[in-house]
Amino acid sequence: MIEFKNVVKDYGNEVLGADHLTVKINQGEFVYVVGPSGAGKSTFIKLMYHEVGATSGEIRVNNYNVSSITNKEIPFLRRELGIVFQDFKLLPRLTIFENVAYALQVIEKKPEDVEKRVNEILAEVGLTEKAQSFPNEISGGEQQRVAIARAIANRPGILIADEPTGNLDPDTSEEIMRILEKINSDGTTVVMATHNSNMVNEHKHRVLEISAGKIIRDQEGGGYEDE
Amino acid sequence: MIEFKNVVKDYGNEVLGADHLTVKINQGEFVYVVGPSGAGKSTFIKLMYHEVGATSGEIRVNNYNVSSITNKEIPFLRRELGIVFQDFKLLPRLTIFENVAYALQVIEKKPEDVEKRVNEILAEVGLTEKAQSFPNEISGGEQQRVAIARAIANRPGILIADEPTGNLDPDTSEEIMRILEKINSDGTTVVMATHNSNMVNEHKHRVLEISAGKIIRDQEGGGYEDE
Amino acid sequence: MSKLTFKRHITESLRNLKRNGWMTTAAIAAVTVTLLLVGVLLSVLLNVNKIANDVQNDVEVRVFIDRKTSSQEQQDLKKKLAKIDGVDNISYSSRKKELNNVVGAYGKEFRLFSGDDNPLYDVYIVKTNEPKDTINVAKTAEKYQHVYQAQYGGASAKKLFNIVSGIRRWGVIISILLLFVAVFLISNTIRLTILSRQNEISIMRLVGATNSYIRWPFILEGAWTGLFGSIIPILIVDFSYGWMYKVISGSLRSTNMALLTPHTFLVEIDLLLAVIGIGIGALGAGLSMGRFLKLKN
Amino acid sequence: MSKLTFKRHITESLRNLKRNGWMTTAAIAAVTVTLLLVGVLLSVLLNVNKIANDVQNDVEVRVFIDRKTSSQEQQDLKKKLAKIDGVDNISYSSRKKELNNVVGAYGKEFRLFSGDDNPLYDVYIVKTNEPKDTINVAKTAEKYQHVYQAQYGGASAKKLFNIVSGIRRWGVIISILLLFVAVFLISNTIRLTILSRQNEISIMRLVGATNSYIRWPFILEGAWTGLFGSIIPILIVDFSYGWMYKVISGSLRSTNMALLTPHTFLVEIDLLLAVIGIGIGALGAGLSMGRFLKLKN
Ligand SMILES: Nc1ncnc2c1ncn2[C@@H]1O[C@H](COP(=O)(O)OP(=O)(O)OP(=O)(O)O)[C@@H](O)[C@H]1O
Ligand SMILES: Nc1ncnc2c1ncn2[C@@H]1O[C@H](COP(=O)(O)OP(=O)(O)OP(=O)(O)O)[C@@H](O)[C@H]1O
Ligand SMILES: [Mg+2]
Ligand SMILES: [Mg+2]
Repeated sequence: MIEFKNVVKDYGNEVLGADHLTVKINQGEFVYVVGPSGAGKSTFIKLMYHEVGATSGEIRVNNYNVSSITNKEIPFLRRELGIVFQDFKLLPRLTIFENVAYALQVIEKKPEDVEKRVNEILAEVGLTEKAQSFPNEISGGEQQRVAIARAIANRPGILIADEPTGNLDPDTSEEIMRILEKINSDGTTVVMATHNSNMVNEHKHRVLEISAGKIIRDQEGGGYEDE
Repeated sequence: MIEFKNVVKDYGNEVLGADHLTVKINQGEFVYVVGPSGAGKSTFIKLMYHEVGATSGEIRVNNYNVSSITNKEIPFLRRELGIVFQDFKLLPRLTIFENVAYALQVIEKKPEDVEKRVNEILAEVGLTEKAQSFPNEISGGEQQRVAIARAIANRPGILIADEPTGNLDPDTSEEIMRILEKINSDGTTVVMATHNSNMVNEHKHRVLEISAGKIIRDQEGGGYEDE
Repeated sequence: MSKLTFKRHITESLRNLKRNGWMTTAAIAAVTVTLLLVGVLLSVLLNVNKIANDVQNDVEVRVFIDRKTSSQEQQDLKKKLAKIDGVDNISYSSRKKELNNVVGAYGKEFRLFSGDDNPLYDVYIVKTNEPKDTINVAKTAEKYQHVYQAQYGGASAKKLFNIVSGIRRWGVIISILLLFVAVFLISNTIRLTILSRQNEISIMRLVGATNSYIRWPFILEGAWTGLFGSIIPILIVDFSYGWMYKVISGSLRSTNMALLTPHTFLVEIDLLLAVIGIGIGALGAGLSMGRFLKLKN
Repeated sequence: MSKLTFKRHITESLRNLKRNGWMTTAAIAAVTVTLLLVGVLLSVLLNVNKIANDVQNDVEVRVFIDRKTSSQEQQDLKKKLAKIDGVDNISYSSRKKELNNVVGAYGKEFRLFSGDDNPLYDVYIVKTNEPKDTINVAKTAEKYQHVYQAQYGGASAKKLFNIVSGIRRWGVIISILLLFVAVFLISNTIRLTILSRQNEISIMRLVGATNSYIRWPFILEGAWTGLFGSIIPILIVDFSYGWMYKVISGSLRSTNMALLTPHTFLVEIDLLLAVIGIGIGALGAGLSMGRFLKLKN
């Protein structure tokens, strides 16, 4: 469950990344966040896991009151989420395997379980052969798939993905979409910011359209553009 | 003029980023490079400006024999090219303005000219208001547009763009496409790796399709997928 | 922290050390050079201090023998002196030799008094085990027959005393300054390596790592850096001190001065270097990270 | 390089310094502490060396006056002595005072000779301008009437000489060691800051910057870091040396020893610190970059 009440994020210099956002996303929903470049999609997403703090308003994610969360609680909030960052954020000195494993190690999983799960998930995104490569040794699309693998590795209750197919060709994007819809059908909430209009139009889900920090459309089963 | 003759790039571990590529791109052409994730599009592009060196074969770009270029000549080769990197490669400690200006300063342009040109080009990509921001203070799509602005700032004879619209919404992508086609009509060669099938299908140009490091299709006015 | 996690942190810290390559090399090199400086200077300063102590705590009693004492009586006196509690050994200096000392130190005019004009006495130089024994030995000796006088408290010139105590004071000041400098430089170097990894730290936080989970590998990395950085200084100090000790001790044999003996001194200084290296490395890392981990993101 | 580009590099280097924030602070702090150590230790060591020189190059000639010389004749002698080339000043020490010196330094038994038994001479202590003048002054004085003897070459104990020359030798070794350490630590710190910016350097090359265009701002940044890092050490050394000089000079007034005079010494040491800071900062930066710029991409 994700709930925003009148959330404002002021970056200073008159830039409102979020301008009185009020929205509720229930457990198990699949939500696209669309809008032009610089509209505030990433800001909306970053507010959920507290990469940026809200200037005012209230944010609730599962049982956390994110707008007044303590420094100590933040890691535990994030462990309930799987996050695909727009810029991937892979650890440069860890191999692909280790990058994915890291997200499982922080929650103190047993090494055997970690290894099994990582191999399983890397196979799913088609990167088994790149397990021992470092992030700077693989292609942009491969990096993006590693970021996705890491986010879904520990079967989060909520998956937050910022532009997860920006560096992927249509076929691979379709693959990824299949994976996301599968985990969604298992009960995981999916929030996905995207520019991929084909995807939004072909796989219909709830669409939140943001422009200049405001939600200007909230349409169940809508297309990429309002018609 | 870009010419590849039997170019091989072996990354080791049996990964051939380029597998006997032979192709010629004439001055003034507009070429799409398409193919699945990890096919070798970026490798093809990186070979042109010697971010990666060829294992064998010959590469000619304008008057440079890239495959046997000296360390001293590399910067001068790159000054004849405008390059949009897949991962943007903005200098994190420079503002947006300074990032674009840097590409002009290295060729010792006069400060007045630099300032005029940077403002002009930032306006063209719609980032005038972000001129004094730092790269980590702007959105992913905005960063991508800065990378494009920097690449075209000094009016290069050849523009090489690796996935320049991966983080842009369809409208902004369209804008960028318009800019690229304009500079192409002024005589600039444009080589653009992309996953954006709508773009390739709507703005028809020569298409090079790469798969597993090989060119499997070279079609004037082709679509994103072979039909 | 579970045993599993701790093991993971250990391997992780060593792996990071290896993967950081040049950064690690530069950090270890900085620690090495700093500790080498500390090791060498402290060895010198502590020995200067020791020698200054030796000079000031001279364990020597000078027993002046009456002029008319026969050779046999002198021998008897020597035996009696040797029996006093706390006496270590006894050496003899004739009045002629004593005068030569004066001439050597104070000028040729004293030559006038050579031969029978010599106003000085034959002297037994009695070394005691402890400085405090000198008082008792002197008092006892003075009561014996044929003893003209017994003096304790160093025979060296006062000038020397002043210089020595000056050196000692400065030595202590410089040692303390030096230790501060070493602590600062080592922790600062570790800080530089961590500053350059801010980005990694923030990614770790973004994927759900707690502060302590992030901190430990860095702390261990700091400790390793300190440990590896202390190896060369320890080896150099150990070998070169052993060698110096042999050379210098030879020329100090005839004096009451001595260098610190290697087998205790080196253990102490080795421990000090290792502790500074490891402790400050780990502490420096732990503290440097505070700032990045406190950020609320 | 055009003037325009150079100006650009200067502003760029200062801007980078500012934007690197904590990295810059840590680097400047490391340079500050290193140079502070160098400044303090070198001040001490160079002065110890100076004093050792003063002791060894004693510019004192002791002119012993015949016993039967009248007070008037002594005055005349003094005037004649003052006229010898190279003489700086003359002081008088009576035989009684001379004996006291001996008693103070060499033991109470010399008390026996006080009063008319005193075997010593009244002495004129003639200071010369230069150590080498002492020979000539002594030879000339010896020919004068009422002069029993003229001695040159230091009145201090030989023991002191040995200690002093030992201190001096160690001082030189330590100074050289210290300078090496400083050079290494400063260039290593600069290297650490550059290592963390590899990524930026490779981006600069990718957008067409030549190696020298990339290198200059980093070299200037290194130089600034060194310059800013040398300011505090220079100020501290200047002020504290000025103060120490006053305190210590007072107690050295009666001797032939003196500290290095601040207005020449401090200029030298300030220059040294600034040169090490700026020079090694710039050089360290330039050399550290070599590796990244040589890569063929
Ligand atoms: N530095 C490297 N070291 C080893 N392998 C590499 C390196 N760079 C790329 N590769 C491999 O070479 C292949 C081609 O990579 P390239 O980046 O050219 O793909 P791409 O077509 O650009 O893919 P994408 O669409 O995902 O960006 C991939 O399998 C990749 O893992
Ligand atoms: N750290 C920051 N400091 C200042 N302004 C920021 C910061 N982050 C984002 N902004 C601004 O806030 C606005 C919204 O940014 P956001 O990243 O949310 O956009 P977005 O919708 O994700 O765009 P894109 O599709 O390009 O990724 C933009 O104008 C951006 O420049
Ligand atoms: Mg975004
Ligand atoms: Mg690519």
